[in-house]
Amino acid sequence: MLVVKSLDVDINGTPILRDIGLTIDNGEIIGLIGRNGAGKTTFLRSVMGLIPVNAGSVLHGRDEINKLPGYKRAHMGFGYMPEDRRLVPEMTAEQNILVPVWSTGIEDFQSRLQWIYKIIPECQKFRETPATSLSGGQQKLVALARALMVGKNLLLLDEPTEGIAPVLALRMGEILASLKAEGVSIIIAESNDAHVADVIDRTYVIERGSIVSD
Amino acid sequence: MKHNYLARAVGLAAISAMTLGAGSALAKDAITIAVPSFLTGGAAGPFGIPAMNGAKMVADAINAGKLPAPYDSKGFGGATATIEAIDEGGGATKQVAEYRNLVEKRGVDAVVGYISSGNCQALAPIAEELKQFTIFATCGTPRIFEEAPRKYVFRTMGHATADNVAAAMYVKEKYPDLKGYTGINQNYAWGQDSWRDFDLTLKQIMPNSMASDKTQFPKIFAGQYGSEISAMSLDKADLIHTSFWGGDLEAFIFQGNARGLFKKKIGVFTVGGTAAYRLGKKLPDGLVLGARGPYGILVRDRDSALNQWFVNTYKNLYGTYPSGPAYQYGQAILAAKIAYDKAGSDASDEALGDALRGITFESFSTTVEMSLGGGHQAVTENGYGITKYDDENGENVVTDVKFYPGSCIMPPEGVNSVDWIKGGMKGAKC
Amino acid sequence: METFLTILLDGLQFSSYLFIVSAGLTIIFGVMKILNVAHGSFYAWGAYTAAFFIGKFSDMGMPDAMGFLIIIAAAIVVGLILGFVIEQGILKYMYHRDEVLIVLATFGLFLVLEDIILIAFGTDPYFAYQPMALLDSVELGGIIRDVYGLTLIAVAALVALGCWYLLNKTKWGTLLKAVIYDREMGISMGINVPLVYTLTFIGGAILGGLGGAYIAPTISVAPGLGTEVIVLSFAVVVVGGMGSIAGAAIGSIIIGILRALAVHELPQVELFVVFAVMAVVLVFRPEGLFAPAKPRKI
Amino acid sequence: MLEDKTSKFVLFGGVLIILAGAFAPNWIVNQFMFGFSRALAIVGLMVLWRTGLVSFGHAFYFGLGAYAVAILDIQLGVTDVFLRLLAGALVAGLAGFLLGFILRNYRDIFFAMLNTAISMVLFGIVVKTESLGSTDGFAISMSTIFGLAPETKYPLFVIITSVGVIAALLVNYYLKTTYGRLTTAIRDNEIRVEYLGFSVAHAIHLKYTISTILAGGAGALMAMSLGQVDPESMINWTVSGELVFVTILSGPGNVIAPFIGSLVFEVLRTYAFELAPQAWQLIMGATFLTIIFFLPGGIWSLLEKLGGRKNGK
Repeated sequence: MLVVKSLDVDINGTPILRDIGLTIDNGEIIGLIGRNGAGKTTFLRSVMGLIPVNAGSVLHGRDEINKLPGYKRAHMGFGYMPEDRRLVPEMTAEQNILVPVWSTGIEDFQSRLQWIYKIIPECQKFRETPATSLSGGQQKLVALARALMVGKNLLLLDEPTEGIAPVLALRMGEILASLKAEGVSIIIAESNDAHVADVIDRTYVIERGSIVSD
Repeated sequence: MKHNYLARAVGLAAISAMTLGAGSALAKDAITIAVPSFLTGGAAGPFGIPAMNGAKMVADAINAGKLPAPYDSKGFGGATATIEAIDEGGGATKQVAEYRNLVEKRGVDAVVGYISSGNCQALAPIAEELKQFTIFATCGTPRIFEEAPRKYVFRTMGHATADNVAAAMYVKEKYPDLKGYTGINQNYAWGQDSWRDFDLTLKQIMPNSMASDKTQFPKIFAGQYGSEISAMSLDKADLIHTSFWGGDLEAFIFQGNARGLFKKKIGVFTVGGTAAYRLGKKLPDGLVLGARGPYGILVRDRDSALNQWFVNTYKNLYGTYPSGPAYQYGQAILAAKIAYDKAGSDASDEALGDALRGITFESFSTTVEMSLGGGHQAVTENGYGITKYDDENGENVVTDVKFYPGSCIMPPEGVNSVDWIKGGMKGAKC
Repeated sequence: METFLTILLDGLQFSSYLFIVSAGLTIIFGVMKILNVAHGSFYAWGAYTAAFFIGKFSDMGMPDAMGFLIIIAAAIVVGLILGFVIEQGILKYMYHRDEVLIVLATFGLFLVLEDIILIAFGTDPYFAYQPMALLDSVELGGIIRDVYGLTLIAVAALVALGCWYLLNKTKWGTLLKAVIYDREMGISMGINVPLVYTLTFIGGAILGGLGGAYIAPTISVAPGLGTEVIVLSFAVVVVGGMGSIAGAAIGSIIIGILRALAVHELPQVELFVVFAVMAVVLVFRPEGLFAPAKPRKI
Repeated sequence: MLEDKTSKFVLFGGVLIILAGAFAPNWIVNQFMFGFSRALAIVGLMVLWRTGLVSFGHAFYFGLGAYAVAILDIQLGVTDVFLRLLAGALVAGLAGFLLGFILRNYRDIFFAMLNTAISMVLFGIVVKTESLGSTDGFAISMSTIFGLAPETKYPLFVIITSVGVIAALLVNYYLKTTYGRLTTAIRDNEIRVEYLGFSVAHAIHLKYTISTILAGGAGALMAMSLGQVDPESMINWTVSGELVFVTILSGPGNVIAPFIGSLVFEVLRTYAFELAPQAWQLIMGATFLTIIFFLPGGIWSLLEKLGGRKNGK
């Protein structure tokens, strides 16, 4: 469903990604594994359309989406969860999850919300809690829920199990497994695939901005 | 019209550059006079533009030989003058840099103008350093010729002391029971000197009236005086002195008028003259109005040939009566003609200075005696009147006009203004 | 007591004027992270446009009450045109550049816009006293006040209320908050951020223009108007917290009242006080007195 | 410290300009004096800019330097050019060093704003204080050199140019030292710099102090070459804007750039003012925008392109 061909990305004149290629099929979960600074986040951001790319192409189905603005990719069903969560602090958990609903005009959002709450019941529990009062791990679950709300076609998850309590990391693994069961396509970027190894269909290893094995 | 004017200024600048490039013969048939005035900023409309209009009108008439006698000879010592308009805005330091360019790069023959006291004070030493014949037209701080003797710098009208001593005398005559007075003046040489002179004079001649301890000195070109008006409204003083001019003056009149300030207090406006023609009915009745000397509305009806020529030609050219700045700039250009006529169009800066130093000449509305500051500072009469809107003709007039001779309101030669007032104004001939 | 009331009213009146202008500045900063020096020009353009047309319509014999309509129309037209042209023509191409560099670009714009005013309107000051004359004056606390000046306080309150409603009670506000907090996440959540930017900039410009248009009847509208107001609004926005409407309100009130107090009691420090407060706040609470909440890091 | 191309070029250029100045008309000498005085401040701002810091308030130090000269002149009658320069640089440098303890903790827009606030405080004080000249400022008497009063401006021009040369050489040398090199590194990743065992705070503090000494010296020289100081043209925020303007115009590429940029600025302003007295700001603003858009490396990068070579970075 998504084909990335020889992607080059610079940030402030410094090359970050070089000649990256990657494919993901419908319902597939792939892992993008590499150390800090290898270029995982940059890759996810460029697929999401958050930074301009210098060369290469991103094909969604048969459509070249390389020049498509980021917000349109969200409308196409791409969901992005950044490593550092980035919940809007002055909103509750549920308000955060619902932001994409207002911007993309999802019609049956109630059923989608219930479906999300079914997979991540924790979010339902603290739906009225202000984002500022949630722990880091809880925020991560909410950020995942938010990405799920819009990410009907493809989820881009940046370090979903990184930096949270081990119990929650395990829990995150379970959630990803249940998403797999639902047939969602996911790219997971991780420096350590310990918690997610089971759900991953294929793995790409990224080093210094290039894919070294797949 | 102003755009035309700009285009013309640029055009003239180009022409003058060509004439300069062509090289000048010994007896010049063309000279360049730089005329700095406010072309931008709040002071441009009420002050800078009329001033420039006055200068241009008089210069054009001189070039064509159309001034009334005794000034009906053609040109400046026979030479045709090109007026180069210079913007006076941007602060004293910028003016200093610009002045150096005028003299050293553009090589102008004379500089005639300047409205702001701050600029004049900064430029006087520079003009001396560069040995450039310069006539200050309007600016008012007395310090210029009191701080140091000048050789190349002249001023063809009275200074702030004259304005404010005359104002105080007028106040004494009109309001002998005055209990207290306060002031709002801009926080630079002009405002500070004006207030100091007015305050010191009243202390001398009306010792029973009290100065307020909260006089206001807002920043020049501040534009909003809401809090200041409140503060003065609450003040016990029953008179407000101001030397505001230009856009600040008009803004203050509007804001004060809307808040009934001038119904409760007597307003003394030493530079109010420019507002009389511009504001029409919006100018409150009963203000004590000065024009920094015998200029503008105060002398409109004087029937000398020179004055009638000035008033009528100006009205025809620009559609309005000439205000103070127009007169003052015209007068300064006239002084330049007198100097050139006497010394010759190819005269050195020194010779031009010698020609102007200490002379007495008949100007458009008054007699000018270059008798102070070693013959560099003019002495003229100065007057005040009370504003009144004339419904019949739909314009402002001034009533109860009273003029004081120059020897009454300015210190004698060699005495510093402040010392003179503090010492009881000795030697004043009223 | 009389003095106290007067200072309070003077202060509030000045605060209101500051707030209307600063609200626009702070919204633009909050959403777009652009500290817009050209905001001073929006103010000046608003004032000029309003004054020009109030004068024109009055000469044509229209009723003076039209002035209020013209003020609003002037703000909207100025905001729409300048906001749109600048955002689409220049700023759009700068979003990926350094924050500080964008500030400098707006400084360049400021210089350009200042002189275009001069070319468009000439150097003569404009007067638009009609709306102020229409409303007459009242005596309050022993001194006469023009009612028009007092309505300024109401207008500021309306602007504050409007901003608060928009931000907290509408779907638009929710999206705006998301963008304010994090532009990238806004995009990832499907918000049309380029459109939000354009609209925000126009909205901010309208507020800047409204500040100028509304104050125009009380001043002589003359060149150089925007230079003073921009640093004052910087002070307001910094004191309250950059990007926060509530902050702009608090900042305006603090600075407005302090300044009025200074004018009444110690006129010499009137200018100094404003910037001293700004510096002190920056030193002790760089995020401003109304810093928005931050989520927990762990 | 003289082995690189830049140093040689600075020395050679300086000598050439001094020699040429003896034959140049006065107004050109003036342009060089104004340009080189300002350039000193720009060199300092360039050092900061390389670190990613832009101060929108260096008119504070520029003004301190200028007013130090004025106050010394009026209160004590000091006219010696070196004493005046020293006083300006020292007063500003001391203020910069002390304020540096606070400012070194600020970045980006906050750094710019705090500098603005500080400079506007001084502006507010000076404008409202009659003994400081309020809006008028002060005229400054002619500078003397070892007790001699020169007949022309040429000696002052020689001194200003020499000061410029010395400052350029010193800063060029500094930029090659370990701390001097910590510029782009700090801008890109402060934490990494700290890991390497350097104190970012110290590095920034030093750069800040250097920039304030230079700005103070620039203000002192400007005051002497103009013969006038006033708050509107020395301290107001628009002056800070102008300084940053010239910095961007010059480009961060080389210590020579500020000198070229300042001269270009001076000439541009003179002609803009002469040709369009009511639209000169428009010309300046448009130039500025053009530089930001199409020439992010400033005039220097243009020269590099034209010269087709990289001059020692």
